[in-house]
Parts: sequence; C-alpha cells; structure tokens
Amino acid sequence: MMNQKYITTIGEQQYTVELLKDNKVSVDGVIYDVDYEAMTGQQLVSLLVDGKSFDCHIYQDDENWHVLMRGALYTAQVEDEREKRLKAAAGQASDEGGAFTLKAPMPGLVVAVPVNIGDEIEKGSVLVVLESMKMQNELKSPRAGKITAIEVKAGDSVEQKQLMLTLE
Amino acid sequence: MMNQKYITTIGEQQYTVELLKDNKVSVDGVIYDVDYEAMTGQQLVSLLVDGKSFDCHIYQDDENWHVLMRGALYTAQVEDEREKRLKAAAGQASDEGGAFTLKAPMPGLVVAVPVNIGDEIEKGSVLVVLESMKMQNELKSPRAGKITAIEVKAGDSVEQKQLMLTLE
Amino acid sequence: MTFNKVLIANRGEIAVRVIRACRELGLKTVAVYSDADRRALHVRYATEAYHIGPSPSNESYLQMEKIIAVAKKSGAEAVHPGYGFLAERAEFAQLCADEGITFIGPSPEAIRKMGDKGMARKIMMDAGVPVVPGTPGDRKLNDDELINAAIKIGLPVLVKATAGGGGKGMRTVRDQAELPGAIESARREALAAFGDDNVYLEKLVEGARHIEIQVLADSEGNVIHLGERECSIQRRHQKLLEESPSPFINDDEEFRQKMGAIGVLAAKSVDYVNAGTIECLVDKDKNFYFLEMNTRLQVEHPVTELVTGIDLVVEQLRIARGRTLGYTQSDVKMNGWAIECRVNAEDPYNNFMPSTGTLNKHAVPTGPGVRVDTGIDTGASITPYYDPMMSKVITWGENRAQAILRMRRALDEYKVLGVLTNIPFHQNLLSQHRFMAGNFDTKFVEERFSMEAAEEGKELYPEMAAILATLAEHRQTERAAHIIRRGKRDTSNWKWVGRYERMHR
Amino acid sequence: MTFNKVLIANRGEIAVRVIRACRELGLKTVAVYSDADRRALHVRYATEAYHIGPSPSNESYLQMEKIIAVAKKSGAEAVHPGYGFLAERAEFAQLCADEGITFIGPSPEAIRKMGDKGMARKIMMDAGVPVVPGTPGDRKLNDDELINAAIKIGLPVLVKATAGGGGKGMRTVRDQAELPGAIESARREALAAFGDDNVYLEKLVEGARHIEIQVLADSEGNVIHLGERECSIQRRHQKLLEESPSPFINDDEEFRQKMGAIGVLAAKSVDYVNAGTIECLVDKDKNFYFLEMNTRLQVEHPVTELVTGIDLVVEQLRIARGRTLGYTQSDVKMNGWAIECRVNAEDPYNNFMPSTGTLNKHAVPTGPGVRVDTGIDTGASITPYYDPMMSKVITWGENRAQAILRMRRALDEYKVLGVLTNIPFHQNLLSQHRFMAGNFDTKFVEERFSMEAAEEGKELYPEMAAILATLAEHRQTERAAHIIRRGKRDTSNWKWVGRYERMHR
Repeated sequence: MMNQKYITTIGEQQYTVELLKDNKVSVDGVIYDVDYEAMTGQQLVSLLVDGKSFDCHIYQDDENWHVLMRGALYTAQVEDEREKRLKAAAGQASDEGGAFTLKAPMPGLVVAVPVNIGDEIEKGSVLVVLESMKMQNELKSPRAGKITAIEVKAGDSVEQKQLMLTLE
Repeated sequence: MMNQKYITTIGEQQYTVELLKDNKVSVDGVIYDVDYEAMTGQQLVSLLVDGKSFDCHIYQDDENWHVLMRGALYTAQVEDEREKRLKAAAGQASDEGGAFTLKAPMPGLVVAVPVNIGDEIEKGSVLVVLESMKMQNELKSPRAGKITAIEVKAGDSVEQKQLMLTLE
Repeated sequence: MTFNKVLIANRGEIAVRVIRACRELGLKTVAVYSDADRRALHVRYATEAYHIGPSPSNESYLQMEKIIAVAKKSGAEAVHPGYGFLAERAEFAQLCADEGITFIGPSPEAIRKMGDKGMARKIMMDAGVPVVPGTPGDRKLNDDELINAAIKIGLPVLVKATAGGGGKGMRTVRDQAELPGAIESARREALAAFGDDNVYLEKLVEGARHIEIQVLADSEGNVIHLGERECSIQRRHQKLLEESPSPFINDDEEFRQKMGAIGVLAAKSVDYVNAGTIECLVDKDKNFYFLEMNTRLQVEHPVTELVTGIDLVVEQLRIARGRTLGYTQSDVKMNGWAIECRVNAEDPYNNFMPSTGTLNKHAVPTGPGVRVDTGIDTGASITPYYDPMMSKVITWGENRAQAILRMRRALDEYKVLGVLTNIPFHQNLLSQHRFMAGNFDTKFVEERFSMEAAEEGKELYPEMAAILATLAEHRQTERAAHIIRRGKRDTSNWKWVGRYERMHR
Repeated sequence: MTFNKVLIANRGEIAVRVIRACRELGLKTVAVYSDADRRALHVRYATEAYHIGPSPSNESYLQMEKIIAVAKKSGAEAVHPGYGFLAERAEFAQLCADEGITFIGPSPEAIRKMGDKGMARKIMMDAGVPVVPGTPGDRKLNDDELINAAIKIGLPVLVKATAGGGGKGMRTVRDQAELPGAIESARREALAAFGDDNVYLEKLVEGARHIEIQVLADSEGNVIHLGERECSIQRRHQKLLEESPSPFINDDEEFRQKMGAIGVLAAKSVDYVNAGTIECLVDKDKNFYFLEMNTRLQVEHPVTELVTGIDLVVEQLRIARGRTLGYTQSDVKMNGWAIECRVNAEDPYNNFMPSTGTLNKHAVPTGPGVRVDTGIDTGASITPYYDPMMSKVITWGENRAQAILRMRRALDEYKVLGVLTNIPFHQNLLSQHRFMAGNFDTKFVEERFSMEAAEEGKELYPEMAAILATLAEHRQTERAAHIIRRGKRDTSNWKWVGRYERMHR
C-alpha cells in the first residue's frame, strides 16, 4: 500500500496534501471534496473541488509539475512525505552541486556563444543564442557558475537535446 | 506475399484495382499516382491522386467500406481477385438465403412491433419502432421474407445489439 | 432582481452558450450535470458544477427540486433554463419565484397561457393577431361539434392536441369520411403523450412556410422585434436549417415590419418579458397566421444575432436584472444574411437513424464568417439519453449566396469520427437548385428531397472512392498479417503507407 | 486577367485563409507543400496539392522556379503569395508576369519601390506624405555624412538598414558618442542579413504607437481605405496583438479620415494595385509619420474584416481579375471592435522560447463573436522550420470591452497539448489595467510588462494547484505500480480515478 501523504511545494509555500477516502483531500488540514477527471492523455484535467470547476492543463518536466489554471501558471514539486523525511534526515544533499548541462531545447542554428571556457558567470547570463523558427532565442543560465566545456560554436546546426555547454 | 489485385464494386460498377510499385494504382488499366495519408485512427484519410486532393472519411461495417468524399457517399465492396474467382467458381452461394436478424442499433424503448409471427412482409416494411434520443425510429426490413420470431414487445427497453426479431 | 451568479439548468451547446454570455457580463456560473455529462464542456467552462443524478433526463435535468437545491447550495440567485427540459414549465418558473430565485424568462403566467395552444389561440384572436381559421380552442368540443366545425372551416384541416408539441396528437384530414377516425386517434395519442385528450381544429394552410419573429421585452413594457427567421426546412416537425432574413421576405421591409408589429402585439397581449418567438405560417400570398409562441430562447437564435449584431443571451440577462432594453426598435438593423445548420448524430443515408458512440475526432470548421456553437469536444460520447444535436454551424455573408457558400465550405471542413452525422444531408440540401432559389415550404424535405437524387446531380468520383476503399482494405489486411508476422523480419511489400508515416515511424 | 484556378504559394493559416476565399468565389485551388506539411490543412482543403521539396523553406516555399512549374503543370492561372516567403519579392512577381501568370498583388515595380526603405521614404516625401524626420534615404551616405545629419535631426535617432526588416540592422542612438559605433555595427548586421550595408537615419519618435492603414486599390485607379489597425503590442518588433479601431483614435473620425487619406495618397504615388498597408508611427500629439508600406496581405487583416464586414481576400481576388472594387469609400463603415491575438508555439514563462512537438490536442474556441484562423489540426507537428504562429484568435464585440471579454473567454477555452503556447501571455496582457485603458505604446510589452507581475495581481488558487499536482503525481505512481502488479488481483487502494473512468473502464 502506497503512502497517501505528500508535501507539495509551490513557490515559497509548502502544503501537506493528504489523500483520504471517498474522494476527499486534506490540504493543511482543510478537507475538500475532489473529483479529478483526466481528459486527453492525462494532460487535460477537469477538476471539481467542492463544486468549483477548474479546467486545467498539467505537464511535467524533470522535477516539477506545471499547472495552468484560470490563466496563471503554478509550478509544483510533489514529494512523498516519507521520502521528504528521509531526505531531510540525510541533510540537504546537493541542490546546488553537480554540473549543469545546457542542451538544445529544439533543433536550430547556433548564432553566438557569448561565453568562454573558464568564465565565471551570473545567473541569467546568456550562454548560447540559438536561431529556430525564424527567431533568435537567448538561452540563459539558471544559476551562477563556471563554464567548464563548450561543445558548439556559431554557425553550427544542432539537434534537439544536443549537448551545447557545461557549467559547474 | 499478398495478392495486389482487387475487384472493387461501387453500386452497379465493378473496378479492377491493381496496386503497383512506387505508389501507383491501376483502375481498369488507367494508372494513377496515389499518396494515401491516414490521419486520425485510420478513418480520416488525405488522398492525393495525380495531385487532386481528397479529404475523406472512410468507415466500415460488416461487408462494406463507406467513403464520404466531397459531400457524397460511396459504398464499396472490396474483394481480393482470387477470392472473387473462387467464389464465382463455387457458384453464387447464398446471398439471399439464411435468416436475417434485426438487432437494436442503439439502446432504446420499443414503441411498437407492427408485425406478427408468420407475416409475409415486403422489403421496406416497418418491423419495429424504437424510441431513442427523443425520436421515434422506424426499423425497416432490408428484404422480403417471413417473420419467424419476435423477441420484444411495445414497452420493452432494449440494449444495443439486442436481438429483436428474425426473418427468413 | 440583481444577481451575480447564474445556474444554467441545461446541458449541451445551449448551456455553453449561456455560460459564455454570463462570462462576458462578469457573472459567475453554476452548471449541473448528469452521469453522462461529467466531461462535457458546460461542466468544464462553468465556475462551479454539481452532479444532479443519473443520465436519463427525468432523473437529472428534469428534477426541479434537485436543481433548486443546487441553486441554494451554490448561492446562485438566478436560473437560466435554456430551451427544452424545464424552459417552458410554468411550475418551474413558479418554483423559482417562490424560492426567491430570478427565472431568466417570462412570468409563469405567460408561460402557462402560451403553453395551452387553445388558450393561446383565443388570446391572440382577442388581441387582433391573425390565427389560422379553426375552432376557438378555449373550450372542449366533443366529436360532433368538431365534425360540424370542420365542415364550416372547409377541408383539409389539421386535428391538433391543445397540450401538443412536436407533432404528437396531430392529424391531417383531407376527406370528410376520415374525420371521426382521425379525431379519435389524435385524442388517443394526445392522452398518451400529454395526459389530456382535448383537441382542436385548424385549417390546413397548403404550401406554407414556417417563419418566426424574434421579440425582446423588458420589465418596463418596452417590446421590440429583431426581424424574422425562416424555418421551413424541417423533417418530422424538427427544424434542420434556419436562416435570417427569410428569402421569402427578403427586402420586403414593409412586410417585415408588419409581421414584426404583430409579434410585438402578441407579446404585449400576455405582458411578455424576456426573449420570445412568435411562430407563424405564411402562405404564398403573404397572409400570415399565428401558430404558437415559444416562451424561451430558440435553438436558432444565432442567425438573428449574426444579422443584427445583438447578443440575445446578454439581452436576456440584462432584462432579467431589471434593466431597460439596450436597443430601441430603430436601433435594430439587419445586416447581411445568416444560415444555421443543425448537426445531428444521425445517419442521413439510413432514414436519419440516430447514431451513438465516442468521438475520436470532433474538428469544427473555423475562419471568416463561421460560428460554431457546441457543448462537446473530441473524446465526448454521444449517448442515447438526449437529443441528437451535436452542434450548430452558423455562417454569415454579405448576402444569401455568400452565406450559403461559406456554409458549404464549413461543412466540408467539419470532421467527426466515431458517430455518423447529418452533415451530408446539409451538403446535399445546400446544392439543390430549389433551395438556392429560396423556393421551398415546410414539406420540402419530406416530399421533394432525397439523398440519392441529390447526389446524382453532383460531380462524382467513384474511381477515387474505389482506390481509397481498396487501399484501406489492403492496409487492413497487411496490418493483420503484420501483427501475425511480428518478430520476423518484415519481407512483405509493406509499401502502402504514406511518405509521412514512413518518415515518422 | 480572368482565372479559375489559383495556386497558393504559402503554407499555414494564410494558405487556408486564401483557399477559403477562393472556394467562396468558385475558384479551384492548388496547394504546394514541403515534407513537413503533408498533413497540413492547406493540403487537405485545396482542390489539388503538389509536393515541392524538403522542409526548410529555402528548399521548398522559397523555390520560385518549382512553384511556377507546379502552376504550369496544374494549369493554375494565378498565384496568391500570402504574406512572408515570396510575397514581397519583386522578382517573383516579375517571373509570374513573364510566364503569363496573374500575380495576386501589386506590380513588381511597386513592390520594388516600397521594398527599398530609403527609396520609399523619398517617394513619400515627394508625394507629400509625412515621414519621420531623417536622412532622405535615396542615396548612400558615408559615415561622416550620417553623423552630421544626426546632429541636424537631433538625438535620439534610429540607424536603419535600407534593405531592412524585422529589426535587423537597426540601432537606437541616444548619445552622440555612440553614433560611429552604432553605424558601424548596423552596417555589419545589414550586410550579413541582406547583403547590403547601406543605412539611413530616422528621428526616434518616443512613446509612439504603431498604427497602420489598410488600403484597397483596383486596376482602374480606384483607391479606398478601410480604416486603421492598432499594432503597438509588440515584442522584438513582432506584433502579438492587433485591434481595429485603434483605442487611440477611437471615435476621432476626422483624424481617421485624415490618416486614411494619406494612406490613399501613398498608394496612389506608386500606382498601387491590390490590398496594401501603410504603417505609421503616431505620437501622443497625433502627429503621424509614414514608416513603410507592406505590399501584401497582413497577418492582422481579420480585425479589419470583422469591423468593416469586407472580405479582404475576396477583394484581392476580385481586383486581380481586373474587376472594379466592390466598394466605394462611402460604403466603408466601421462597426464595433475587433481584436486579434497571435497564438505562437512559445513559452511565455521562459523568455518566449519556441516550443516544438506534436499536438495531441488542438481544440479551438468557438461561439459568438469568435473567429479562429489556423492551418493545423489535432495531430499536427509544430516543427522548427517555420515561424511559430499556430493560429490567430479574433474576437468581435459591439465595443472594445465586449471584444476584450470575448477574447478572454476564448483564450480560456483554447486547449493545446503537445507544445507550450503564448496564450498565458495574452491572458495576462488582457487583464492589465493599462491595456484595458488603451494606454500603451510600442515599448509597452518590453518595458512595462512581465508575466510575474501580471500574475501577482490575479485571483490565485495555489491550494487547488497543489491538489491537482499531488493527484497527478499520485496517479502516475499508482499507474506505474499497477503495471508492475498487473495479473495479480488489484488490492491497492486504487481509488483516485474519476467517477466517469470507473464507469467506463
């Protein structure tokens, strides 16, 4: 039997979400009547909570759930409570550590690589400018760090998910 | 390897359709360049024949293919040429013979059964009146024959495909 | 009478239509749904949605008490009934009033008066509205009285149930000898259908058109009309295609205003409030006769919206909030031409047999001059519980020809997989010369139209259909063989897949 | 000049748009397509369709010779270029003329004159059309001449490539010291992009709006304007939302006619024929300046269609067939308000990064006042080969508020799965007070708008999002576990499936 208790984080806020019997859900102790109806390929969900109707688009990337609901985006991390406790016990492991690898989000043409190996860069620095769909797109760094490898140069064509650059 | 030659009948007309190499199809000896592109669940097909574009809906029942194309319906029977020859050799077997069983085309309420066991009826006679979707629908006989069994009566609720009546 | 949250006591396209109008006024919406409709658009688009019972409508959408309970629970201060279901039940309007909920429609009294066909005839006659010659209808006549009346009116006549609707309890009599039998069978059918065997007589108007007048009336007594709709394209008393203006009236503005004025008079005679429709028969000499008044929004209201630019549901809401009409008669201008086709899940090649199933595709037409009103989406199921209308396609053009051409291309683009639809019927109808000439009456579809004859006149492509069917059969056989052979190296001449499929396999 | 078959040398929504108009005039249509577009709507809706090459546009849609060859093979007597691709290539228009094919657009000469930004400035100045103060542009100035001119014009100035477009080879200079460097880098960029390093200067008009005038001109010399479009909502020189009328002009009919008259004058000065657009900058004091003329149909043409009731593509075809314009200036009346949102496959939460993928759902909004123009369908792929515009949602209302409200509800209804879209951007924009007040200029999106700030002001439902995300995660885990346990009796508390799913499993 699975654990039915989750810690769900949206922005700065943590919610304790508990799945109860009879389609009831508790959020930080407040109990809601929930009807979850997946429509197309699990991504479109009609959610009824205490009669309130939410027509939602939900999709996932490596770590997060993204919820588009009434015209706003919520990014949520869902953790099994037990997992969370174990992790906490082991100490904050490695949120900051490890290399960041920049992969091409789509096929395209590299227009510029305005950084060099060894550069110490800020969060938000432009790493690669990629042309795709007739537009130039600036790929920015999600965090500060040091460039340790650059695999592409201006003029290269890249495939989707091709490794372009590594940051440590 | 499958036989690539078919006899396809639409209405009174028989066509000899031969599938050739390189996306070519011969119909009674006339050769066409054909690009067949199935869209959704095989039922929607974009057909390009010598550059002419046909956006088609095609669906099947027990014996026939139904093609909706530029606002008209074509009902086609496709037979493998070998099958067809074998059948012809065995003599016209039993197109007319055998019992016809009337099944409910949808769930509904039987409003009337205006025939009795033993009645000799004409093609087109009303066999059962079925109410569904707030409408009364007359289910008619596809051929002449004699009623040999009646399984429902006015006031009965029937499920889809439930046997209602037999004709011989 | 002010309200901020509206319960929509309906389903399907009309529930969605009302929700859209509420949103535009900043009103919150409450949907109700049966088991079959959990995934429907009206549930998804409303601010709130509550389950009210099993799929059959008498256990859900017709349950007045349940609906009132949802209104109270959710805090909805008003109820929009749509059309059908509870829209013309005076007792529901009364129940809302008793519970302090605004019913978005006329008074229970007006619904009651217009709901009794005999009573309505009497009121209209007294008000000076022309009605089809016949028996007064406000008292019960016995068989002998009816037979004598029929002789006085002159045959042919229609025998009609006073409680009637939808063609039930209705008989056409052309021969005096058939009269007693027809009266008897009409009474029997009326009793079974409505619990009331009272019937009345109307002279049969031959070659008549069904033309109706849209009216709007506010609680201050302002009543205006929004011109006419042509609704003669019917089958078994079900409208299939409507347009505004009527090609029969066309630019005869004087006649339009004359009919409109009678519509306004009819509404005033029952102190009508909200949107309503006066249905008339119009004969070839432009005599017109009151037939009945529909005390609610009509299915075909969008054609009026497209030619007048007035949002009828927004006006309904405004009126129900006690406001003055947003328009005076002189503000109402008809611009261009609009046509509506009702798209039903039924097989036009098989006696319009209803078709049920799950839609694995519902791709609606878009683009210039095309509006679609629907309550369903790809993935929806068409069930046998409700009427078979899936959507309405409405086109606007600068003139009738453009509206027709746009409708043809819209219907060609419309793709539905999973059920059969009557789209081919509309496509055939729209290419008939008599239709294009505007030359039809209410019997046109039943007496002068057949799918077979309509398709004979078309440019046909049987060779193309033969190619398509043959390839479909071949691919199916190959697929089956392929599954059997799976695992082995594929050495068959598996070539009949498209270029795109090969690229993307 | 008469023709019965039209080749559409384009793809996507504009190809579909042109096919629809051709159908309404009874014209046959010929589509061309690249590998990536075999399943696109323009291929399926055309009478004929021919493959012209691999997906990259320079190997397909930009191949003039291939397209001409298809026209000849199919017997198409006319070519509609849409917008983009070959629409403003004078040599393509010339090639069509040389081959005896009607080019549905202006003369090669008019395209050439308006295509050279410097030349166009000169012609407009000579014709008395106001242009932004700057260098004449009809001759090449060297760096020193440009620097002297800049001082005379007064800073800030824009350095612009004469062969330019789309913001390439453009620099804003506020400080005299930056001038030499800016000129040099603009020249370099222009040379790389257009093969021509010539640049000119324009005074920077601060706080300006981008407003454009739609004109129609027939071969008899009749020229009319269809009012203005407001196009100031842009990001990186890409328009995102357009409306007609402009909230800045609104009911200032005198100003509208003044701008319109200048538009007509501009068109006449190059003997313009067909539909065209004069783009202007308008400052806060209602001074306006010619910016450039687009010698083709614009992406945003539908807003003009909805307020005037005139089908611009039908008029283009009529003009190309040598007919007289269907309207005189006094026939043109603007009725109500229209807004267009361009829906792009890009992530507004991630710097508008393009998004590619296969659409497992593309459910467009429908209903009153909503038009969608699109070239794709559920199942289509958004590829990196073409621009990211998937569709245009256009709403009409009796006034601007109603058009905005309808747009909001239309965007809420629009469901796209498989790629990310900029719909949330539009939703946020449409609820900004400054936007609603019509108070914005061309810098609004870049300088005064952010997704984060826009969402802060909204009514938010983080608890609901937490419930949804948690259930999604839970279901995913359960599904994975369920697959592992398959075959065993299901004893887990597999209860988090909806009521409908349980019923239909």
